[in-house]
Amino acid sequence: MNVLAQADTLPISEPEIWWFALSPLLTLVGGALLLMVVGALTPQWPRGLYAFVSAMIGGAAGVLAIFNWDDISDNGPATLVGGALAFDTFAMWSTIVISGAVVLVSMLADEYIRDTPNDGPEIYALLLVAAAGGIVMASANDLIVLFLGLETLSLAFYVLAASNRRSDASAESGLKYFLLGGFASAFFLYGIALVYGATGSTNIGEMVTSLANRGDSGNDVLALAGIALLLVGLGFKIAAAPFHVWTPDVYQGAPTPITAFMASAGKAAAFGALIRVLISGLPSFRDDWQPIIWVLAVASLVVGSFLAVVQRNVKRMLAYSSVSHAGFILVGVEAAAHTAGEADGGMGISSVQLYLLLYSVIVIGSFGVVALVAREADADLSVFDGLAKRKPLLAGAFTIFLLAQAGVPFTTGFIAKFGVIQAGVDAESYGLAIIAMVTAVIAAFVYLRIMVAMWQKDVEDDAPAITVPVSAAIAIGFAAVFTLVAGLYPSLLIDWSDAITLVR
Amino acid sequence: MIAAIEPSWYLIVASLLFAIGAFGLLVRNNPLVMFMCIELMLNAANLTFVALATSLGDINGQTAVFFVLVVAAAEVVVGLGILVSILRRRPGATADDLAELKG
Amino acid sequence: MLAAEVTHAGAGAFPLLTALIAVPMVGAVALLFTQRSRPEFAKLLALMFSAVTGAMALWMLKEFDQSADGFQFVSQHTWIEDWGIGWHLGVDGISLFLIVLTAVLFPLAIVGIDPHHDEKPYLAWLLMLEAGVIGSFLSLDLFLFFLFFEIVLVPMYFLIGGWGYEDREYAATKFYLYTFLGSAFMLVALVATAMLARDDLGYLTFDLVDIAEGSNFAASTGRWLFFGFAVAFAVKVPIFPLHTWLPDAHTQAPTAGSVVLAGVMLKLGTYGFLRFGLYLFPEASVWSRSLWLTLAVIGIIYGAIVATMQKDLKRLVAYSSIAHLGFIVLGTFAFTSQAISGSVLQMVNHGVSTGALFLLVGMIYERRKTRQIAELGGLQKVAPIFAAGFMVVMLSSIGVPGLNGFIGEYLILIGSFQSARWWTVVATAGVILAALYLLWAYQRVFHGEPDEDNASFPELKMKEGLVLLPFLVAIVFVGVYPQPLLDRIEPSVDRLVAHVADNTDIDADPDYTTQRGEFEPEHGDDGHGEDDGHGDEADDHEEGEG
Amino acid sequence: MNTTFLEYVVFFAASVMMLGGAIGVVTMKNPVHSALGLVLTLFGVAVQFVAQEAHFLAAVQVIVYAGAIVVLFLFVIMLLGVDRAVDLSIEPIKIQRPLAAVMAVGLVALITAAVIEAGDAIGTLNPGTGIDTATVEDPDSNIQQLAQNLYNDHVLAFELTSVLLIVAVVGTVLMTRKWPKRSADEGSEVGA
Amino acid sequence: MLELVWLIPAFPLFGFLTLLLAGRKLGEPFAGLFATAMVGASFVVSALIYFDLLGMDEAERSHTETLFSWVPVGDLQIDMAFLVDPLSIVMCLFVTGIGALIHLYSIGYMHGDPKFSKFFLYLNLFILSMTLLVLGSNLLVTFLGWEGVGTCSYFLIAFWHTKDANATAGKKAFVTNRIGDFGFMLAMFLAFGAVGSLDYAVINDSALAGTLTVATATGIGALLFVGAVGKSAQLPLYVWLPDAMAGPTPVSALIHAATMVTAGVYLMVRVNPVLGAAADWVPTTIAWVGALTALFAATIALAQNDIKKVLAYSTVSQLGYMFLAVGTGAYVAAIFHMITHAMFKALLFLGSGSVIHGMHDEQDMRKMGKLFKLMPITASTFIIGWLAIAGVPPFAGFWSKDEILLFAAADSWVLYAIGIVTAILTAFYMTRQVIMTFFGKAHWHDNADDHEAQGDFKPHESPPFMVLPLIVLAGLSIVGGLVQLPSVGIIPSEWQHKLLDWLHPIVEFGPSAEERGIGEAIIVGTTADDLQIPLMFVAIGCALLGIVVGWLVYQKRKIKAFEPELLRDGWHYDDAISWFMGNPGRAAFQEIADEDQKVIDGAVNGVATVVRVSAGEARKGQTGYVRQYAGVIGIGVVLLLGWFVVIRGIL
Repeated sequence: MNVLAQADTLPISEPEIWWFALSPLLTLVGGALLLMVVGALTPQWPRGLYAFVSAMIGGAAGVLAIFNWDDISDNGPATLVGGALAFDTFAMWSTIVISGAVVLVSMLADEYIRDTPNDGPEIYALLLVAAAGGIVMASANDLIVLFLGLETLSLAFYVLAASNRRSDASAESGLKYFLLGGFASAFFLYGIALVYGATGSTNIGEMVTSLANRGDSGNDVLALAGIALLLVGLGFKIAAAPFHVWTPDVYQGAPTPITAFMASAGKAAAFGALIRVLISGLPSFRDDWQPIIWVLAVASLVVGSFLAVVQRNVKRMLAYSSVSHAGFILVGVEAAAHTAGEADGGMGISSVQLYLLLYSVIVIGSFGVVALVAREADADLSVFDGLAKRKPLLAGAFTIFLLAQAGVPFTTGFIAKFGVIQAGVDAESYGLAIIAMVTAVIAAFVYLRIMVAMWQKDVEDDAPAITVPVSAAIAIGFAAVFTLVAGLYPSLLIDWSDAITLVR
Repeated sequence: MIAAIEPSWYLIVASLLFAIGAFGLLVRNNPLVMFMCIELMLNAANLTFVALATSLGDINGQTAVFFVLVVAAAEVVVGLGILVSILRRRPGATADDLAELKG
Repeated sequence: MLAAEVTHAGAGAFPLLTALIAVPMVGAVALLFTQRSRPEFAKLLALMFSAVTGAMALWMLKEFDQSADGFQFVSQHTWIEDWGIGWHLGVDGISLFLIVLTAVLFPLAIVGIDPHHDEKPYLAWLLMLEAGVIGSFLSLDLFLFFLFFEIVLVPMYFLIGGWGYEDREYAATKFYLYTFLGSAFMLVALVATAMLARDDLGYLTFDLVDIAEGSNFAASTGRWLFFGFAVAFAVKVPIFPLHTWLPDAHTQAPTAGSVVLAGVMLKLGTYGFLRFGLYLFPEASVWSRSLWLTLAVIGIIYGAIVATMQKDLKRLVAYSSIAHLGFIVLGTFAFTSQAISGSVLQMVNHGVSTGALFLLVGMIYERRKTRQIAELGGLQKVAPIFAAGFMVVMLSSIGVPGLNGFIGEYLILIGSFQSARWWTVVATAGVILAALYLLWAYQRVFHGEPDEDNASFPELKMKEGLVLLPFLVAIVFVGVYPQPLLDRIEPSVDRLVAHVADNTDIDADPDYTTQRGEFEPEHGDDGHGEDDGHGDEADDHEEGEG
Repeated sequence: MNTTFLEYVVFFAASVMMLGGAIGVVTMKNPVHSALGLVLTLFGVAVQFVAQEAHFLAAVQVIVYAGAIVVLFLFVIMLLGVDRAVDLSIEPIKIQRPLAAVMAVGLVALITAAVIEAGDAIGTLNPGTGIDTATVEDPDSNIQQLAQNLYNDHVLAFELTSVLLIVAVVGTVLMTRKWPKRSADEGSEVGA
Repeated sequence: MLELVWLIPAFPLFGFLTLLLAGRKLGEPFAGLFATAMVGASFVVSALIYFDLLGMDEAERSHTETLFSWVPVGDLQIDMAFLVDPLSIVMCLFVTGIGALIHLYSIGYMHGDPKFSKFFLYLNLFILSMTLLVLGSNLLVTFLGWEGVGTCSYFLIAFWHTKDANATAGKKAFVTNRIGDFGFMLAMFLAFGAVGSLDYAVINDSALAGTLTVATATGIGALLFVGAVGKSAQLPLYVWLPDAMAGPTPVSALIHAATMVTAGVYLMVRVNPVLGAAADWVPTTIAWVGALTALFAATIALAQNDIKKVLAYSTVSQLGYMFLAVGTGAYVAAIFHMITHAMFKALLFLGSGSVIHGMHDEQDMRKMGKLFKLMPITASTFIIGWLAIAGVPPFAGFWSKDEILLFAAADSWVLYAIGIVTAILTAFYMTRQVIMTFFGKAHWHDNADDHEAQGDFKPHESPPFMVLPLIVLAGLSIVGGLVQLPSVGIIPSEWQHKLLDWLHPIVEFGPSAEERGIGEAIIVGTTADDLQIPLMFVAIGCALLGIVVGWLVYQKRKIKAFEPELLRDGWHYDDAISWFMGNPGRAAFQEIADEDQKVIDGAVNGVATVVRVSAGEARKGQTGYVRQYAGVIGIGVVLLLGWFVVIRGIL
């Protein structure tokens, strides 16, 4: 970012900028620019180099985030750039998750994209920029900034979803995503406007202060209307029922590595934003929005798990299952709501972030396998028939991911679910916790179906050969190992996640 | 303040505009027109921002509108890009024609 | 008062319990690296690992201090500190024999049963299952228990689904989802238990002993929590009417699956009731006992009746399990030393005899490729030794004195009779039915003149006989001389009963030498002794008395 | 007062313009006409801005929206040749129109209800320091204030818009670049 | 010597194990001889212990030999312990004694059977169980034997299991016995709850001491009686015994006549103090059940044509007598009749077996006749048995039956009347049997074609292994009465009531017992006691009446035989039960099993179906039309706004 030009006549006092704190963001955006500019100026790079560079940039952002985390642990959280961004462990955690997703997805995307004329820097640049947008969402301390981050992420996603131009499904998913996303963004923006009117500011910190002093003001209704619309926009992004309708179509139609990115980084960013807005910004209205979170959670759990059951397409199954996972994460949000704005924040936020991290790895792994087995939108269940006989390791990895998604012990999926359930129970949301677990049982049927196909069906004779490129193998392998190892020994992650706080 | 018009009037008019936009998105089949409807909704939001900024006496609302304008521009560019790429392959396709993914 | 834990002298050096879980687990992993084309090597490897586990379990049995009532060989390490979760293992009289049974059953299943295809994954799943089951029995941490309790579903699912019979997919899925549904409630209850206990303890922990000894749940809270646990256990047991997964799973499972399922996995439910139901929620257990007793008794009668009409031999045995486990539940909720000791013993007995029954049914299937009773007949004539083996196992299952099944059943009934009289009366009637369905099945399968298909039924082979032999020895030994088992079981059971009694108004040690039981004579001519009879029993089972 | 009356006139005129244009967007059979309806709305909004002394925004609204965005729309319409009139009397999805009506009416009713309920309280909580309006002495005051706000409090957002524009650029490049035809898999690959 | 009591069961156990491991190698006839030797050894041990006891004071004649602690849990301490006292040793004597004879007989009877050694395996196991039953010092050890004999009975009834009827009969016996066990088990539970122990000593002492409440004693007594009804084939559970004749004849003799079926009587006597302490209705019920069973079974026996079925019903009837005795407080008489009955009924069964053997497995008496000359020893001994059971003095049966009738008369003249009618019927049907088999007209050659040896078929006398036991048993049947001669003037007093004296104090008697209402009933001073000698002549008269009428009907054919179908079919009682079990019972079971699938499993699958169907419907909502998705979102918006604005804001 270049330093702003200053007109002599305008005494503009720019806010202090703490560059290192912004370094992950700058790395990602700068990396995107680098890819585009250098990519444009040089001839076609050697195979896989774009992906490699992209992964390195993502990794670098993650590492920088870890340094920042350390800094926050030592010196406490702060806000950045005039209160526009929060600089806290919550933001850094999201940054790490999203950056990690960039790394893994870049590795997955490599071979996938190499087969298309898109094998240039653009896709990776968009990935990186989307990641930056996601990080802004999760760190935003200002609703306008949040909106801009959301738009950055969304616009990149729209394009990425439609990026496979040989596929009608990809185009359709891109358009659907775009129209619905624009629709939802408009609601979100309108919500920001109304909340702005009611609180006099878009800055979360100022919102909290002004709301705390609001007294007996009639403005509340305006704020409530605004919250309703904010929830629509965020609900859309996190794919909570009934705002999930786009999810299955887009997840199915989008190129599979992109789907993986949406389901991981997209969700992490959206949930980050949701928590920022609700827990950080609107704790004084928690009695109003908490029931809605409850309803959204239940609706997502039920809709996601029920509809997943009747699918034939594996990508759609996973899409619906991601809806039900959103419901699960909302259980954690609901738990956090109970103590929103209080000194002891409870376990909700930590559990949500832990879930997002663990789920991201699982879902990237899952879609990574799908990407290798069924390259296009037509990932019918029958494509997976007998996978265990053809590619035992791949089938084994997929089984691990599916078991993890089902919440089987000794996988991270279980730790994640346990975390949110624990948070929910801690907040005495017993009903929600039970509903969540029961729907998890229904959802388990879906994963079992895929496993049955892989392990117990016979291979179709005319099944095309599956090749497993090295980078994808590394990504999937890492995800599988992580899923198992962190499932077995999660205490470090839990320890870290417990340190997650929101700047106040 | 000099404006005699109650801020709530603006807000109500804006909500009408917003609703018309939303209605249009639901009933129109042409993706371009649907797209325009989204612009209507964004404009409604803008009007709301400005009205509230005026009543608050706070410049931030106006700044927000500025950003929304940029967003709208970027969105249009991207959206039209997607549309073009689709409509080039399938000329005259309506939103309802793009319904292969379902269930 | 019970907090004291006994760490066995000399056992501190070697983490025996951890090894009991780790060895089969390592074996499962090791199997992954064997060659698919060398099944016999895989089998040898699996056998080795399971045999080592078995040997360690037997060594544990030998070293077990039978006079102590606390947990022994305790292994305790922090694991997930922030959530108060520890790697806490221990064994006491209640779990001891279940572990030994598990550790012995698996090598036998590995040696005795041939999966016919894909040996390597089959054996790996089996070993993983073993680790899971042993882990469940050893866990003294709620979280850890849940982990193992849940994880066993996975290998079992694959075993049924991969090596089962015609309807295996349906059965495996049903099994998985049904039991998973039960666990769903348990998970919530389990977390809530820890969370609510935190208020009493002052710190968050999932440690069973800490919570059980230190918490003091309000009655209504405890009941809800107990209910959550109970659902999971009730499905696992299974208690009527949550049983229908069992016949399907049993029928479709490969022989080893059925053996293990009946032998040890169902015990996870009844064991859970003892370890986590009664121990954690004595008040709620006592409060809800009428429900459990009633369901148990219904299960006994109902399972027997339905078993009688089964056409599929495996299904019949499966339904008989429902009846048998009804007895165990009955004993559990009788809260007397005899009944609970009987329940614990019966868990082992049922594992042995029903395990052996499934083994034998599996052998029949191997030979005849059918389980339909109608297609069998006259086997005793062509295979008398086989029939004799079946007969002994069957008699054990019926509960004929001198064999193991009787001892457990009898202890359960005699103990239950003292505190849950009328339920016990009905349950005792179930003993009649057990004879009916098993003998009828035996008659149809073994008696009569063999037809053409059955005339060539091969006699018991040497190898099969050797696999069957330990079962038969156990059946007779326990039937004739159960004392070594009871001596080890009883202190822990007494401790549990005392714990329940401390927290409720149940009398842990009723004095039987004075008059207490009233058998209501039809004449009603004798009313004396009415009052002192009630003091000994739970205050809330008047419905049974009146 | 005259001024006030004038404001009413302006308000209603602008509102009619705005809403009429919006209705035009929705009801016009030809997308070109819809685009023109959009222009009308945008101008209406711009007038409303002016009425609220947001002159700079009004100007930008006209330039960016009417000048750039609508032109882009029209350009695409022409480029793709989709400027055909469509029959709007047919609705293939039966429930759609009632649904849309319910939604629209609900939206308006609820937000209006909220606005009316809020009533005089609007703008009372945490009011700002005031908006400088263009005066004869200082015609740039609004612009200056805006700029100051933009480059001070919202500098990060401002920079983010640049990122947004990068996305737009890269995205458009990606979407509209010509792909070599591949005869083998040309055609539908959409799943059944 | 008393400490060696464990040898009594140990020998048959050893025999059992040996045969189990090496039975086939031993083969015929050594397996049989070995088994016989084992039982014989047991008999010898029993006899030695008997003499040992004989030499002791009455008070010392009780010894508990504990082998090991069997089921110890808390207050429940059950030892594997044997109680040596006059009652148990008497039981042992006749169980092992008669058992040994029947073993011997079986060597001949089972000649040529492919499962020869297995038969003896089961027999030894049976003897083991039976000795455990009688020697057990507590209810549970008895129960072990009780069930053991039941199981052996099952094995042996179904010994020739390839025939469906045999297998069914075996199963029927087992299951019916289990119904009785139900009572037995509950009685144990009740006893444990009441006295904290299952030892006979503790239970009986507590009954004697009066610490056992009437209610408890009533419960224990009544429930044990339920057990006894099952095992001893009384109404209403007798149905299994006639069917049990499907087993080899020695089995019928040993198990279903002499020993096992009398276990119920033994048990009742064993706990007689409890019966004494129980409410009055318990012994009364026992007496009535016994009397009615005696009469009922006798009527059925009138019309049976199967040689063994007659004896089977006769056994039921005689067991009824024993229960009549128990119910009227004549415990000693019950034991006395048990012993004599064991002798003559074993004799009769073995005799019938000999006939069947000689007739090449023909059991229908209508196809026999005039066998006396062909099978003289069998016939002679059978006739002795006949006279004994008919109640002709001085044969054993007369004395025991007479004593029972005396006590019945003392208790109730109605019971006595039933008893005496039964006595007439007994004499009648036994006469019928003897005549149809050994006298009258020979029918066996009419049906020669049915037999294996066609043409030259001729019934023949049995081999020595079979004949020898017949002779011994015949001798015993003659002199058996000596055990307990009545107090009638002409008999020397030191010969009187030997058994009564021997069984004291197991069966209490005397004034103090009378006062407490326990022990042997005291009939001194009753009308019946005064009429003892006349009653004796009445009994003799009745026996002769039955014999004479039988002779007239079947030998002389002066009177037309009266054998209605109703009696032949056993009053249709068995049929009714079978019909009930087979039709409505089975249908009900089937119904429940079907409901399990339909309702309970249906509910489970129904839930799955509901999920699938509802999801399938919901799936249709995901139409693929982007506008509709927007509509869904729009509705969501309105709902959310409604909540926030209306419900939370305005209201």
